[in-house]
Amino acid sequence: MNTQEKKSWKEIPMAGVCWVPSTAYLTGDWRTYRPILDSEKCTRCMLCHIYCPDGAIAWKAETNEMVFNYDYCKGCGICEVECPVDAISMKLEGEG
Amino acid sequence: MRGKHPLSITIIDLEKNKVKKLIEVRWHGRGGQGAWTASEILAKAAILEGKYIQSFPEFGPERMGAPVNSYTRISEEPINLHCSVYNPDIVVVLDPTLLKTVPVTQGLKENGALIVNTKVSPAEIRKKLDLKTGKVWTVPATEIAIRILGRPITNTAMIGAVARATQIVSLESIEKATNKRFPPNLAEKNIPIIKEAYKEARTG
Amino acid sequence: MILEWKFTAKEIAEKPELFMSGHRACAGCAPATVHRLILKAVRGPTIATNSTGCMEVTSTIYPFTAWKIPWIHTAFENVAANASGIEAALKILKRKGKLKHEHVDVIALAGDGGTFDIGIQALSGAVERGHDFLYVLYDNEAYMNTGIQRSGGTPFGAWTTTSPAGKKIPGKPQLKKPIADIMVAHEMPYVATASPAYWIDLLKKARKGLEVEGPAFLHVIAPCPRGWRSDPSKSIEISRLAVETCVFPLWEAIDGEYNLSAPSKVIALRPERKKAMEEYLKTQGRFRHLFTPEFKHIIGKIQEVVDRRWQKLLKKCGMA
Amino acid sequence: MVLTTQKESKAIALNGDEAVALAAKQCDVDVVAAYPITPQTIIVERFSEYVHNGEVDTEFICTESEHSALTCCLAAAAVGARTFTATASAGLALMHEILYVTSGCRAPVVMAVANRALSAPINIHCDHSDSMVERDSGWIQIYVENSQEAYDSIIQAFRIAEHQEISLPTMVGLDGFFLSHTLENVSVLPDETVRKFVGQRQIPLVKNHEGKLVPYKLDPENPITIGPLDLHDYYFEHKRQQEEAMRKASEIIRKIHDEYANISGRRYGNGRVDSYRLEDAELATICLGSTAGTVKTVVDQLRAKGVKAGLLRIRTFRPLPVQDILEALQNVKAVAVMDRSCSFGGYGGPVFHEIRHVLYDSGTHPHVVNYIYGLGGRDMSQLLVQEIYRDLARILETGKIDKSIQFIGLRE
Repeated sequence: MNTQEKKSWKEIPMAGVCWVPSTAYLTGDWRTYRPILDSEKCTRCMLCHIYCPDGAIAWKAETNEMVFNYDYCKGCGICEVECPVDAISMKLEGEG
Repeated sequence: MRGKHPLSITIIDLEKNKVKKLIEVRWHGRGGQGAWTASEILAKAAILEGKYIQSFPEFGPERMGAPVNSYTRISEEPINLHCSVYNPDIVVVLDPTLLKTVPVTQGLKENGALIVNTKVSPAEIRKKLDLKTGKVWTVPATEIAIRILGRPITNTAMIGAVARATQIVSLESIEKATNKRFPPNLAEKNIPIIKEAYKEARTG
Repeated sequence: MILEWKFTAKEIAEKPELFMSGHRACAGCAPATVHRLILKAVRGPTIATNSTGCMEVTSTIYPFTAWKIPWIHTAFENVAANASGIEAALKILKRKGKLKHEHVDVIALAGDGGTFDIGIQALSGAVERGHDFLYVLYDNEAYMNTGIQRSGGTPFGAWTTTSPAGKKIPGKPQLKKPIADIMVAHEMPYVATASPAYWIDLLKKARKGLEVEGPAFLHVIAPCPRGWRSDPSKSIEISRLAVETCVFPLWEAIDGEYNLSAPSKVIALRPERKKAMEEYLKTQGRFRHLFTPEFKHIIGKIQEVVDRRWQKLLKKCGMA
Repeated sequence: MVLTTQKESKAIALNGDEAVALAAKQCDVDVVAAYPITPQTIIVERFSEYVHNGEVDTEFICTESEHSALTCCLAAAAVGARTFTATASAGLALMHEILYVTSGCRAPVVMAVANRALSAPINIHCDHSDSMVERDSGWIQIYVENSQEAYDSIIQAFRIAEHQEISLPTMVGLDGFFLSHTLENVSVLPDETVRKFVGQRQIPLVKNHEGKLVPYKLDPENPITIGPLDLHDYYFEHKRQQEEAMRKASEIIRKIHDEYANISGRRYGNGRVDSYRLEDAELATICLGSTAGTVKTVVDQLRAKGVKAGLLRIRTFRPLPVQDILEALQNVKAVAVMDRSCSFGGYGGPVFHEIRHVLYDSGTHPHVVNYIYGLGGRDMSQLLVQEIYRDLARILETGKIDKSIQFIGLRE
């Protein structure tokens, strides 16, 4: 949901102070290609996390998993290009 | 009611309605001679005596050597005016060479006073400037300054002469204001200059 | 509270995202990666300020904000003055006992337009006055926010909408301004260049810039797929090629002493590793017109400029 | 009008610039950022002396331009500091962009403007062209009559700007040279009295992106984002908020002025307008700044002649004291509005625009004429003021206006 109910001038903070975190805005629907991770191949080198412009790839320390957050991933493909072990592949959205 | 208004027939004589007890002084000097400082010290001496004052320079780009003016207003009552001085009560000339080039008596009130730094007599100055009315005072300020300070800085001497000629502020207040305005080594030398000029100023 | 240096990949991954997801930079935007990484290098309480530009706009589309830390934007040409005011306020509030924190770092971020061109006066003034702040220039080599117009940071020969690849004048006829050298000439304590491809180097330099007392300047190459007409997935790769071809060598100058950083030092020691400019240029549509028979000679000229500047740098680093 | 007499108060000789610098010092300003420009320079020189002699604990940033000076103040204010700057003429023009940013960010910066003409040709002397240009910039504007009022107004300005209901930058205009460089009697309050009056910087609360109500300042503990991209969906709302703050300011300015009168014994009308012998006046002039003093002197002379003359001085041009103007002029039959700036191609000067506009609602519809005067420091003498009243008398007598807008003191 990227629509916000518009408020009146009496209801909003003064001086244009932002009152919604950007995480409430989902950029995932910009995506044409979806990165798919092969966890078997992945060495947990973290490069995909480091290079992602959108902070859409996180490492879950407890489970040692790389988690792709498709709410924000714009599908740029940097992770695929930079992955040193070819563990990431880009698939057209809507295809299996 | 739009009737006949007094103003439509009367032209106001500003002179007659001049704010009482306001004295306006115009200082003539050259850039760097301290005409503004002189007007300032006189004003600060007057404020010590509980008077209302204004002191301001001629508002131009001041350059060393160029003729410059500054002004002092002293009054028993608050001064509202924020315009130029057109008809000074007192004109002070820091540098005798200005007499040749600057119309120093312009606008000077009929009963006003002209105070000039010069060795020559008041009568000669009166003749030279073709001045029929008012008072003329002279003081050899350059001589006094060179004698005491070793340099021809005449602004403080002229304050002494103004005090003598007009009695608008006491020598004591001028001394206090001078002590405040200058660092001790300079004040120490300038105060004797002021006193000497006060003594040597003459009229005629 | 000073955080220790922890720049291994896993440690970086564990740090919070202070530049939050949901910002609206283009897919494949290297400046966005640079912003994320810079904020991973902070050592404690930090205030950031941006000049007007892509990253300011895409990170704060009202009422949303991507900034987890306190942040201010005021105008285009004055981000260094923002930093000056913030730093001065922090200093005096601390002195008067009105600041809760022991220390607060200040980071100013600006693009090439806001640094090379319209912002250079404020930057030069702030550095001359010696305010303690880190200035990060994310250089995408043109005014991308207004739609790809040439700036003082645009390289020779590059197409932009105001340096079009015309029949008579093929792209930008002038050279890129050596901004980092200009900053070194200010005799400031810390100046460095960085590329997001070499992320550890980038993080370390950002941290050094924060730790040094006084102003620090970090010049980061930041490919813009939209403006460079490049593949969004190649943004990091291109920022690596920039180093490998020596069009954007990595170095740092501490108190005016130049030193090559590892990725460029390798090339200095083994010149055969230096890649040809053509490899870099062909990744970007903005140089496409140079691959025609008519303008092919310009590639040679670009190579000459790059070589000359590289040699000059080697001299400064005592490696010529 | 309560006037403390010379004997009761500690009067010292200060020019307008010095009075401003002293007031800012006594207000314990945290950050001063400024750039020298005639006739404001004395302010930064004096303040530098205070800093270098350890008489004030302030971060003084000597910036490389006025643009950066105001930016520094804005950014420092955003961190929670009390900030002050001063400029004039071209310096204010260079700040123009940031003036809007400052009010838009609701940063309570206080600025002294030593009013000076704008180039070209270059001129260092007084007129109001510089600050009149900025009347729509969202700054509160106070124009003062003398050095004493410059001192008093700077102190009040911090209270006004930093008032939580207002939180707007405030500009105090003092006429270049006529005030900035003119030594006058200034009664100075003890440091402690001033400090107590201005108090600590007040900071309003806002809701941030974490959903918390936090102080409106850049604080790592309670992060906020200031100065975002604000598009057609919300920009208008933010501008409406600014207008609301201006409207509220009117009453608060009066209250703060009253409060200040209690500690100083000095009043300038109701703090928004200052009427002089206007109660039964038929002829009135309206002006801003130091000219009012000269007009008062002439009004006294005219009154001595039996002429029902009066003066209305606008002290706060922004927010415009509409009700005060209507009330003050309700019995007046002919009004001359004096403008020390020109709105080229417009219908008269900016003050005229406002006054005539306000009087449209008056019901009494006095004659209103405009005099453009004093551009580039041209002196406004008593004789010229007298001429204006003579014109007004003629208008009243004949019921006819020859020329609605005139230049006075100009060689034709």
